[in-house]
Amino acid sequence: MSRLTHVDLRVPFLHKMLKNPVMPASGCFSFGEEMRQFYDLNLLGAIVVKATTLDERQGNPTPRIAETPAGMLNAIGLQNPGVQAVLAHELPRLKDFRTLPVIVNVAGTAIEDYVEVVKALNSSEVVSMLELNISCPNVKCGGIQFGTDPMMASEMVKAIKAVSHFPVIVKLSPNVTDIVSMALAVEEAGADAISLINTLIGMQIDLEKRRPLLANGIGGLSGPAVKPVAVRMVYEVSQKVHVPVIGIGGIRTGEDAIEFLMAGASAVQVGTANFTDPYACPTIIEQMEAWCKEHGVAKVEQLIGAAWRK
Amino acid sequence: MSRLTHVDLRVPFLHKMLKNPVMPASGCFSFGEEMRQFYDLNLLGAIVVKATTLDERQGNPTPRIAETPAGMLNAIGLQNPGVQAVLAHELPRLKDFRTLPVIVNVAGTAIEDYVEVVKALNSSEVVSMLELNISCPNVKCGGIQFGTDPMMASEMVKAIKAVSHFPVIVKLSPNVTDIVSMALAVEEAGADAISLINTLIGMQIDLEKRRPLLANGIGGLSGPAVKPVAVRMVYEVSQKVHVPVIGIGGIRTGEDAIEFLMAGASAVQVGTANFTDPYACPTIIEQMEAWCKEHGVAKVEQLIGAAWRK
Amino acid sequence: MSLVKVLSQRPIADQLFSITIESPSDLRKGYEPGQFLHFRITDSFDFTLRRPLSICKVDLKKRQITVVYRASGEGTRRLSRLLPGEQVDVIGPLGHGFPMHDEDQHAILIGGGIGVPPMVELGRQLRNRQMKITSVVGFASKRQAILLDELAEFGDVIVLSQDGSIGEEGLVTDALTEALCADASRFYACGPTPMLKAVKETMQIHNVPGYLSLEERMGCGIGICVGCVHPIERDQKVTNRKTCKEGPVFLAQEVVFS
Amino acid sequence: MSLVKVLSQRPIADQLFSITIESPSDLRKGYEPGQFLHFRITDSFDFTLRRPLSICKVDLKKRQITVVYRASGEGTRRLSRLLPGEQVDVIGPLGHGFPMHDEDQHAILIGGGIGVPPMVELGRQLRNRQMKITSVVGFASKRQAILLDELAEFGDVIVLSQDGSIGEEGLVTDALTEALCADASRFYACGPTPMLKAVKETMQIHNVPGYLSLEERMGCGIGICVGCVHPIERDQKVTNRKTCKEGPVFLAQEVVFS
Ligand SMILES: Cc1cc2nc3c(=O)[nH]c(=O)nc-3n(C[C@H](O)[C@H](O)[C@H](O)COP(=O)(O)OP(=O)(O)OC[C@H]3O[C@@H](n4cnc5c(N)ncnc54)[C@H](O)[C@@H]3O)c2cc1C
Ligand SMILES: Cc1cc2nc3c(=O)[nH]c(=O)nc-3n(C[C@H](O)[C@H](O)[C@H](O)COP(=O)(O)OP(=O)(O)OC[C@H]3O[C@@H](n4cnc5c(N)ncnc54)[C@H](O)[C@@H]3O)c2cc1C
Ligand SMILES: Cc1cc2nc3c(=O)[nH]c(=O)nc-3n(C[C@H](O)[C@H](O)[C@H](O)COP(=O)(O)O)c2cc1C
Ligand SMILES: Cc1cc2nc3c(=O)[nH]c(=O)nc-3n(C[C@H](O)[C@H](O)[C@H](O)COP(=O)(O)O)c2cc1C
Ligand code: FES
Ligand code: FES
Repeated sequence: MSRLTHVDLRVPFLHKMLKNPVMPASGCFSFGEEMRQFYDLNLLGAIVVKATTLDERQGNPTPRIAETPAGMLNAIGLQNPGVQAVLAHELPRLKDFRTLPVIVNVAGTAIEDYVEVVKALNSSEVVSMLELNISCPNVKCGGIQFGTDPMMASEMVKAIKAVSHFPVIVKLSPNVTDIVSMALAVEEAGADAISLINTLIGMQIDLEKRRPLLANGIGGLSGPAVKPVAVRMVYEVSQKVHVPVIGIGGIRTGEDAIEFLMAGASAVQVGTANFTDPYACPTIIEQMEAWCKEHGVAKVEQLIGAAWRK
Repeated sequence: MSRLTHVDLRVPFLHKMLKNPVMPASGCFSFGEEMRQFYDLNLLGAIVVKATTLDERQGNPTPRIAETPAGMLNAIGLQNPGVQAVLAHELPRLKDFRTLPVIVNVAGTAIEDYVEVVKALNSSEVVSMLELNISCPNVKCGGIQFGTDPMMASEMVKAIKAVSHFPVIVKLSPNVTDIVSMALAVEEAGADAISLINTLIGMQIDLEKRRPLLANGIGGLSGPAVKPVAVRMVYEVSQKVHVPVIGIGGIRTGEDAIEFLMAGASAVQVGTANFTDPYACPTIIEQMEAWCKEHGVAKVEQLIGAAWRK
Repeated sequence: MSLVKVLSQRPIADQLFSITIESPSDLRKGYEPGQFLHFRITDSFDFTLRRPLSICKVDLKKRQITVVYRASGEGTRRLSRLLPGEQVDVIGPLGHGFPMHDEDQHAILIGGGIGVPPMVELGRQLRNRQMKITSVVGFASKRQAILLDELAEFGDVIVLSQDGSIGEEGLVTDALTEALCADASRFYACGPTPMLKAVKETMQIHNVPGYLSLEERMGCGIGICVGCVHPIERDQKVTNRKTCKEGPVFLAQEVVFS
Repeated sequence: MSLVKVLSQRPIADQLFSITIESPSDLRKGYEPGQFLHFRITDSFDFTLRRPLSICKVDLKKRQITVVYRASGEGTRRLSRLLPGEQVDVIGPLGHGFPMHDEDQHAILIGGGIGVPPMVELGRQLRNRQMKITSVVGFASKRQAILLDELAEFGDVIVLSQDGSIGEEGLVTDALTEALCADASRFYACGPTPMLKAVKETMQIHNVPGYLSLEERMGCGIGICVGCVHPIERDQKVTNRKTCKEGPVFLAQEVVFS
């Protein structure tokens, strides 16, 4: 194969053309302010901000973080300043990045909360898509329920689609028996895209204290450890639904990102790797480009679903 | 805390006293013949042999094995010589290990297969317990179904309990929305113990070939990567059921084993670590003993459930 | 990636190491004592998270930073095997360090165990401001005692140990007497959480204002994960604030302990 | 754990390394050319599985084994950074190697790429049995050519390369001519699966019996995981047999290719 000198990294996604398929995962980028010190955010394919709820939340007690083999656990518990503060203080700062879609991750406890958040966001000129977080394992009541029951997920998505001015991406939980049913349910309910996976539910015990290390007990497992589970789910779901799928879970290198594209993802999100290395996203983009050059792939879009069983 | 000079590693398990809580996990020890070259099997708490089906099975095509971050994928597909060959050739060789409970892992496709295998094993003088594998992700029809539906699991367990001369341990799949419901269902159906977890379903893509690396497509994820998921499930299940729980998933050191005991496991199984190091089981036993000495734990049994929320 | 070179590394006490590296950023743009560096241990899957370690000494001219740490777990043990000439991925200095007040006359530096290192750079900067400095440092035992000579350059050093093997037997709070505090205009403390809580209470009684450097488990270290928060009270409202970005140093009176 | 010392390691061609280690077991109890060692790369979580590498040379007196390998992926690349004096966890020799037949007159050793190394120890042992030896070895290009001098000690060496940069341009099967085979009583082959398949077919035509050393991904390497199987036909029945324990060497006529 001849080495290429130029690679087209663009991918179409919900009527937009993304510069490249790489975006940060929600909760691993805050609202972008801190990352600006490390690189030009215009390098990204899109921006995805932290879960936003109706009211301010203080989250869980600490410790909230633990390291695990090839991964980590977190139990942040959706700490965020609430949608009004996000609209007033956080989103306006992203105006400089006009060329990038800004995706707001929406969370809550009951359907009504979610609906209120979406209504509030409708007024924003910065937002271009929503990502519905029905899969956060770290809030006790509600939240995860929607993510594990196809009927409830469907109800939620319908309610949001009825009010949202923006396309709605639904982020699914991997902690289910049948991920394809969940995906089909939310697609049927009107989801414009599906992102998966959120974290697996895990726990670590502090041997000295003889109790769970995280104050919250359980937490969400992320990082390279979960990549095989995520790739499998993307592979299965992307062949069954007609909407685009965003692949998430353990991406740390350009090759990891390409693995997700081949599995059927139209774009990818990078979470935990931002903690390991704040330069993770731009590095992954460079590595994808290098891989494509070496392998004679002129357009990265050609790789989407390349590994599907035909 | 004073350093102890002697630690009692014994744990009671289904009317037996195990020398220590460490046994190999099914499929990661074959029938014991190979491991005898590495250490004296009498060091173990119990022996657990490979999944045995009614008829001989050739399993899946290769590649069957892939390495993942802190883990591995396998898609063996239950290759085994069938129960008659196991009775005739494999089990008799374990007669030398009279002091150890020998646990046979039973697998199949339909309930009738399982029942036939159990009836055949009833005649064995070597076997002392059965482990019902209703959770293998690598056989296409049946198998996994029983492991993900509480009603079917219950039906299966009842059918086996009706014929088995041995206590029945039921091994659960982690690929479910609600592990506690599964556990309660099999306990209610008569399971004498519960072991968890079997492998998570995962996939790896071969970037050069642009298709799933394993010939079978999907495979079972095991190794340290899955430990947080396993610990969480053991912690949740052991507090809800009244039967003992065997903890499995990513155990590589004595501290890992102790983590599972604290989470509520009465014993542990070691799988993938046997591949990383054939001496894994005896090393883990030594490390557990050393840890107990250092921490003033006179009886390892005292650690079971130490991390439960009281 | 931001790789810098390891210049030297040596053990200085039981399981305690001092490592000097090229500074990962231009220190002339400013840095504060109490800020920390965030070390990526290796690029192996073994270490998903970086390890935060406080600045202990800075050599502005040579653009070198020294960090002193205890090899307690897997990450720091691995770090202690780095050799001079090897490269290590470090970001920082990060966070907000100890504010210094030119009007102060006498500052008490309080360090417990691996909370002692940041006191060295702080002491040096306060000394440059002609302040009187008393250091009160506590260790588990003599074998863990570190940086005493360095602190002695700035003023009196009161040493305590839990087993009495060095200095007085006791905790740092035992040395925070009314006599000592009567003369003090500010305190700075870094150490384990129970120590910080006790110090805060003691100094409240003696009516000395000061700062605590908090230790929370960190995800990112740069303010994006919201993992490292501590409850902080401002204007009668308690909010969970990021210790990596708004801290690790906070006004003692603002820090809420449970 | 079974740790042995690395005695030497050096690059011998593009991305190809030769490493000599203390033998992990007493070789005087017997070993066979074609057996392999199973290397644990490091105790990091990065490497759950060991890496199988064939015995290339044995020094019985010094109890040393040399292995020649290509640093192709993460594991072998990491292995190539081991320095003399460091320790490495190795088990083996494992599996069944190449059976030797005293009645043979002339053996053809066929190696492709990293299938060449086991031919060296095999050649040495066959030469000790006074056999005539012809080696036929193929490489992608000259930069990957290895062990030619070693093989030349045992007899003629026919070299091929895919790009013609060394020896003849072509594949090993191009050199397995009727003329060569007419004189041969046995062949031994190791290399990538497509090569083995082609060799089997060619030698069947020329009616020379022989052995193939198979390469499958391994879990345990010791016969417990059933990960490494290959379909083998015996008594008209095809069964998946463990290449790590019953192989990696099988009678060519028994090996089923899809
Ligand atoms: C702002 C700040 C400054 C620090 N400065 C120093 C210093 O100058 N010298 C020094 O010796 N130590 C310092 N520490 C503590 C140091 O970060 C931990 O000892 C270290 O992270 C432990 O890593 P490990 O790999 O050895 O332990 P492991 O137990 O393997 O670590 C597992 C995880 O827990 C975290 N963790 C474990 N213990 C602590 C702890 N005490 N505090 C925070 N996170 C922890 C680790 O960072 C890692 O994410 C500081 C901590 C903070 C928050
Ligand atoms: C019996 C036997 C003997 C061998 N002898 C030699 C030898 O003498 N010299 C030599 O250079 N190579 C030899 N190989 C191939 C060698 O084992 C692989 O190149 C090596 O395992 C690749 O590891 P990696 O970490 O570099 O690659 P990675 O791609 O990182 O490995 C990932 C996983 O795939 C497995 N894997 C990848 N490629 C292969 C392969 N070609 N064969 C088997 N498993 C593979 C690895 O073992 C590991 O489990 C032999 C293989 C077998 C089965
Ligand atoms: C610290 C942390 C916070 C997270 N917060 C959110 C969140 O607010 N909303 C959300 O949908 N997902 C959240 N996630 C999940 C990630 O977006 C992502 O789905 C998951 O971590 C898997 O990807 P990774 O392995 O690349 O981290 C969070 C993950 C981490 C580690
Ligand atoms: C190669 C391989 C084969 C396995 N075969 C079986 C099996 O036959 N029956 C079974 O119940 N579990 C089987 N398992 C699952 C293990 O017993 C264990 O539940 C799982 O691997 C998690 O433990 P670990 O992380 O310690 O490996 C197998 C696992 C592996 C890796
Ligand atoms: S460590 Fe991530 S916000 Fe502080
Ligand atoms: S590699 Fe495990 S049986 Fe061969």
